[in-house]
Amino acid sequence: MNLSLTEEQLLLRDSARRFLREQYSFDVRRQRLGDRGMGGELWTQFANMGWLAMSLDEELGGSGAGPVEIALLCEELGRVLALEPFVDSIVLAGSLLQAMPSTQLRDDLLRGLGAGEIVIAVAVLEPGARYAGAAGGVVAGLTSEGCTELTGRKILVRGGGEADMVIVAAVPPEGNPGDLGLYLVTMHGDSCARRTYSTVDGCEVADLSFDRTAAVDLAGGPMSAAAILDEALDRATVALCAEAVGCMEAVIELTAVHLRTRKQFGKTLGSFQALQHRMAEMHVECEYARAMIYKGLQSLTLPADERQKGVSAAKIRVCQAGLEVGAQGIQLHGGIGMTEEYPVGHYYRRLLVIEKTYGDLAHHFGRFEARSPLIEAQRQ
Amino acid sequence: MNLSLTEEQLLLRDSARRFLREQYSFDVRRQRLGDRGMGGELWTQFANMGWLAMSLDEELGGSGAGPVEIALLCEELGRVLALEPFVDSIVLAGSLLQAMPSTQLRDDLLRGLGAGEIVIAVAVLEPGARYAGAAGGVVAGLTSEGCTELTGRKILVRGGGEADMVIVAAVPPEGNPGDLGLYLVTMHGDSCARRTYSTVDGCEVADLSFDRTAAVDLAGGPMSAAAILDEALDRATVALCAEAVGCMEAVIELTAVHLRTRKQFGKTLGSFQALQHRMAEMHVECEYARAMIYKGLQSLTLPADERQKGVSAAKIRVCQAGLEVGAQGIQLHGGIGMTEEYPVGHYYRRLLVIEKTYGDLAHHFGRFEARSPLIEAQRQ
Amino acid sequence: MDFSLSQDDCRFRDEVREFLRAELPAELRERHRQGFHIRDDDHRRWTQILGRKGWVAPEWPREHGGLGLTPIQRYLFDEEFGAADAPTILSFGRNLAGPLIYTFGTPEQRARFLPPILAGAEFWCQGFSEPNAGSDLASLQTRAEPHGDAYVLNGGKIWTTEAHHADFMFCLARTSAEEKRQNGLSFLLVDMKSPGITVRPIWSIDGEHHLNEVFFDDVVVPADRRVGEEGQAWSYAKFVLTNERTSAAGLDRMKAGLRRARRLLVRLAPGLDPTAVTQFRRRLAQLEVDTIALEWAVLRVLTADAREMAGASALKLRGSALAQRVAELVVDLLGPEALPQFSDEGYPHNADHNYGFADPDAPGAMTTHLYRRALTIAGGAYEVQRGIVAKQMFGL
Amino acid sequence: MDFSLSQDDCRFRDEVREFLRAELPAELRERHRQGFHIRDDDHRRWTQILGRKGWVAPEWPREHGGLGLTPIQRYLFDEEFGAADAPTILSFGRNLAGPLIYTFGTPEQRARFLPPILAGAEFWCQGFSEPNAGSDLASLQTRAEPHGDAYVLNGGKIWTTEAHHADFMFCLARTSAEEKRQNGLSFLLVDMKSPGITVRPIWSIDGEHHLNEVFFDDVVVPADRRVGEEGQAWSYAKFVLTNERTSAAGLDRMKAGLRRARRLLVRLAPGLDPTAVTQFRRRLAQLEVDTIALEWAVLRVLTADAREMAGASALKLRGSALAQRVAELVVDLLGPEALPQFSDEGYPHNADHNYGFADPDAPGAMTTHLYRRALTIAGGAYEVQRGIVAKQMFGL
Repeated sequence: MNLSLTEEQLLLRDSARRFLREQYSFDVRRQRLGDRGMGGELWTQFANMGWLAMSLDEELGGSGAGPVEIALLCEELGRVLALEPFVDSIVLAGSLLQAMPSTQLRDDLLRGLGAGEIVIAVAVLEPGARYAGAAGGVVAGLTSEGCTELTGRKILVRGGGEADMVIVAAVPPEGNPGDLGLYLVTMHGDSCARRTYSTVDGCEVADLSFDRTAAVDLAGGPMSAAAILDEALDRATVALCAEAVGCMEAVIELTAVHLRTRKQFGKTLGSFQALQHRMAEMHVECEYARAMIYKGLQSLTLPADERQKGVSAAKIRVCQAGLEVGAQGIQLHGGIGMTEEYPVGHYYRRLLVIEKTYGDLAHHFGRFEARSPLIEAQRQ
Repeated sequence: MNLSLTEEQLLLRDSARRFLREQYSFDVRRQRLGDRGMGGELWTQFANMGWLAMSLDEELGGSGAGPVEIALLCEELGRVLALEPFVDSIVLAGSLLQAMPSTQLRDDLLRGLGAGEIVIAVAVLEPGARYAGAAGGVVAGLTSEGCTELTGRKILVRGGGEADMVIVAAVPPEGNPGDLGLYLVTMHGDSCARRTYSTVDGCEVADLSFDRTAAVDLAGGPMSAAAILDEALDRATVALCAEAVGCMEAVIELTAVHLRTRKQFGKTLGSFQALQHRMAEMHVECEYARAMIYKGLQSLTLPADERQKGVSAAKIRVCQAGLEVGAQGIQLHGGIGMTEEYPVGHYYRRLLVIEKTYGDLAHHFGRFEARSPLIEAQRQ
Repeated sequence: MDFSLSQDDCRFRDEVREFLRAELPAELRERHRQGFHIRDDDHRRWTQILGRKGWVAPEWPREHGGLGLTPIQRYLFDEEFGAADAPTILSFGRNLAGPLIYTFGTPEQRARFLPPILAGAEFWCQGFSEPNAGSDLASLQTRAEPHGDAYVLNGGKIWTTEAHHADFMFCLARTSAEEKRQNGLSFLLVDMKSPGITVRPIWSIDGEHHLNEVFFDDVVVPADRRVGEEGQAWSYAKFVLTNERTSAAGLDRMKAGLRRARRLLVRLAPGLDPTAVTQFRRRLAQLEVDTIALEWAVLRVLTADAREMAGASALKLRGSALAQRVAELVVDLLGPEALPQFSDEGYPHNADHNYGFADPDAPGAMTTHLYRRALTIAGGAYEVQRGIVAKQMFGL
Repeated sequence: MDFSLSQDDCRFRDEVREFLRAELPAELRERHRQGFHIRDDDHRRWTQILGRKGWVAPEWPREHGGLGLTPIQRYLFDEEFGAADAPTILSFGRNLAGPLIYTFGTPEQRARFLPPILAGAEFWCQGFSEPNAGSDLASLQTRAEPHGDAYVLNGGKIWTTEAHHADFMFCLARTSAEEKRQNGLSFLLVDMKSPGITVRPIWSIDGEHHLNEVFFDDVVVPADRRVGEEGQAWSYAKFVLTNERTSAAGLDRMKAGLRRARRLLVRLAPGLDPTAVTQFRRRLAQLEVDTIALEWAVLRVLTADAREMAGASALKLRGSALAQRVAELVVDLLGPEALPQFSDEGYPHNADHNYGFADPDAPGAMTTHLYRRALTIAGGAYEVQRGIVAKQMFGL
């Protein structure tokens, strides 16, 4: 066992950090909050840096990187609060496609994704269904010609506003709610009604309404669509956790600077013991969240049950730390922390959204408990 | 509405505080930890002070005081960690008997109780049954002559070691587990096997094993035995909560003195901001616990459902505060707080025992929730 | 000790309840229930409705235009507002400027300023915090220099809630450069339309504009707009702030939040995992219990001789943290549907922003959650309150 | 990054597991599982069993009699002890005195003291805390005055775990009166049988005797019993304490507690209210998750270049609080049956104390809970650890 980063990994992290620090200042981000969307210059630069294709096989234009490299990059994206849907479009959509048997379509999609030429979103959530991906809100049917079509509504689809393709979780033809298939919809004028809006962290999402929309059934390999989605969501969850750790790091850095410089009652804030201790707690929370990234990464190498348990544990602990660090960051900043023009509140909002993405605390506690049932404890 | 204490109430509190401060020092208490039992001089003095008969009607030798006066006294008993089973023997047993229709037996018992001439214990708990009073561990039967007899085991009976009488909750003849009757057992040589031991707070309890032990059925009024026990336990619970507030006050006082006098790193502990803030939190916790005594007292004037809900809320909040204040008291004392020879750890242990007496947090949360069911909230 | 309400109090409570049932505009109630801040025009309208009834500040003494409510009646009054989801009147005029003026002001100041507050005709903002002062009010630097029959005000204030709507500000300013810290401060009543005042909006993290920065550039304030004696404002401020100590608990806000959480849990329970229902139920129960404790702590301050209690600070410490936890529970109950940035302006009037999927309780929930982070910062941060308790109670 | 164990490590782990299965006496296992402290005679017996295998301190370098385990092997070794409910060897000889002596001691000191530690023949206690020092070690006042070829020791130590059983103490004493605070301290190896030593028991709130006060009254310590240079003990102490930083996490203690809680919950669930089961289950899950975090924080310190981490303090902060919460959960699961004062001496040998009603998991549970209050006090209180983190990480 060895949890050190390799030279290559350190290099990746450092170059990403440098690039993003230069290209993705808080001011740049605030501008981007105005002109929504990811189709712009930065996404192309991400592609040029090799980030979008990173985890693809070499014949698909990638460099065969794994979850560790993804996590390193996501931490840096979190540090600058990047608005691009890297985790949804690259990690989640990419993992879904990679888990499917190689076909011309699948390989073309992956190549396009990695090159930044096409944008793929993944539609899972449905109104009133919390985190269930196929509660019956979207169902697939067959036309008399045997073609697949989707009807129903998906919500909160990250990047859904400008996606060229959307992978949709839906109840298969003749299936019952809970049965899950994966379908590919090519978006054009009349594919579906989409309405875009932003979540409180400033990221863009869309609601998609399908009405007998033509789709391609993506099933067909040895794994069921449900198992493919589950594993891809776990990969995305670990990446998202790493993003959260990046957010926390940034909050801690901002707060430490604030405490060192700001004066009150004639002393710098940092000379107050109560605030020193709060700062120490924030650091320790973040360190344990970071430790959980390693657990999450290790879990991705385990069989499904253990993977699910480990990833849920990571999501729980990282999000708890994130909410705490984010809230304390605002508290220690005082009034300025409550303002739109200062970054710390933006980090907090992102951390709030992360907690409710791919399952909130309640969801992951339930999942963790279900995979660790109450039976007499045996020596593992 | 007026939550001020009357002159008489202030007088009662002050005289009890003065008496106990003089007569019940920590050293006196430590000696009493050695020679167990409550039959001694102090119990007689409690009787002479009028405390044991306080809430009895005048014709039974009492002064007709109510739950407010009981709470004031119990707070003072908590402040000195009195070992006597005042709440069990006077409040609980007394309330049980007072709720029953007046008979010669009942009136004699109450008179004897108030005069400190007889000691009555109440046996509720059974092995493996948590807080259920009639889980089937003790059942009542009828002899061929129609006399009542009890068989089974009760545990953790406070004052049970030297009680002259024990009121026992048991399943009535022909009843099912859960059905509850109240029975009076006169204790003598062969009534039952009793084994005495102490709980971690140094208080004496006993296990009682009945084997066809002769008993008197105490039922017979308009209220069911279960309802009588429930209300009496609620009265005892509020008194116990007041005792807990007394414990907390004492912990806070000890800790404040410690912080003001003890030096470390060249300064008094009290000059460290982190410790000042901890001290402030202890005080605020205790104030909210105290507020809950008022809520508990008010609840005793309400119909059963509201009473149960209010008393459980009080028990929950007081015990949460007690555990926190007790633990912080030890923490702020450092090493000395961990020792048997210093009082603060004794308070913590008493607060631990109080939390698990008459229902622990889990029990009272369940009770609170059951009386506030999830139905659409109406304007109260 | 008496736990029951007098018949008079019950009658008064019923009268308030009936009035709110009849007079509170439905759309105002709905917006408030969702947790959005009251809009300026709604606030003026609602204050005027209350003003006609004489209920803008019913706890003021009768000689100053109030009803002289007892503390417990004021408590019942506020409680009924909470229970009816009625917006409360902003506290700057009612709880701060008004009592400041009727306690320390001249007869002329009283006559000029009190009636418009009671009629809902003039609104106030508070000029305490400054960019370099935060929770440390004693280090204020805004200067008011005497100049003939007036003061000339220079400097600035920050975190000034509603400054963009207010007609007047009661402003702490330094009238003596010689004295240090809390000495040398005076209270000035500043007309917000005076030349030299600039109000800059500060957008807060809930996406709304409640806060402002206010700049004074040679603003002329007539000398007769100074309240009380020169240099004594520190003691006036303390008096006035203590005066409203029980409202620091925010009890009605909490109860309204708990009702909302309960309503949501009832509605969502069928679709939730049973263990999740049990957990949410327990969180709700804990908050309900904590709110009962807060309520009885308030009742004790109102009706008992609770000299041991470090009053306002203890109430504010628990009240603010509790309000945050209640808002968080509501958001957690909503799950992912709490995440959209619901627009205050857009909801529910603008169909374009009326997210079709959203739970009817979703709008306003996240906004409330975010804005409540300020509860442990504003009006003396959490850390400051703890210090006050430690000092008052233990001399530490 | 590599998440799997090497074949060598797996083999070693299996060997430890097999050894413990075969050699750990059952009654010792049971007492330890209940949470009672190990008794002196049991400790000596068990240490000797391990000594024969060469496993008292297998992480020591080979040249000093250890096996030179890698950090990850030591982690596996300790983990197997925890999983088997095997008592760990008291750390004073293994983790502190031993490394102190082999790192800074003379060849003669090594030859004299290391073998008896490894054989389980001699036991150590630690002489750090003093009555007026608490967490502030730099203010130690015990004096060692040079006198010919020896030091004469006067003063006293407090909270000295196992002093009543120990053969030697490694003692921090002031050898120079001129230098202040942390300078001027030296390490002396003190024979506990020396004339002039008095050991006074301190009973702790769990009703047990682990702690002592030790008085030195003209105790003569030969000069060759000083470790390293005079006046340098502060840096030695820091080195040695850092050396055992991951054990501050107390991971094995935590896992054993979680197993116990899980076993109890499984057994008690049928008799509990279903909502109570759900609540206990969630508390257990939270603690399991927190323990996983602690475990991976430890693994990271052991195998990665984790320079950012304020090492020992971060592990100790979370480890100690977590151990308290685990013990509290066990007690809460037991409910009222946790309350009797179970006697260590009496259980389970003395039938008179073998409370017939008690849940088989009850004895030792409350004792553990109470004694663990010390975890956030001893070895640098919680407050001190937070200060260290703030200073190391942020220079605050």
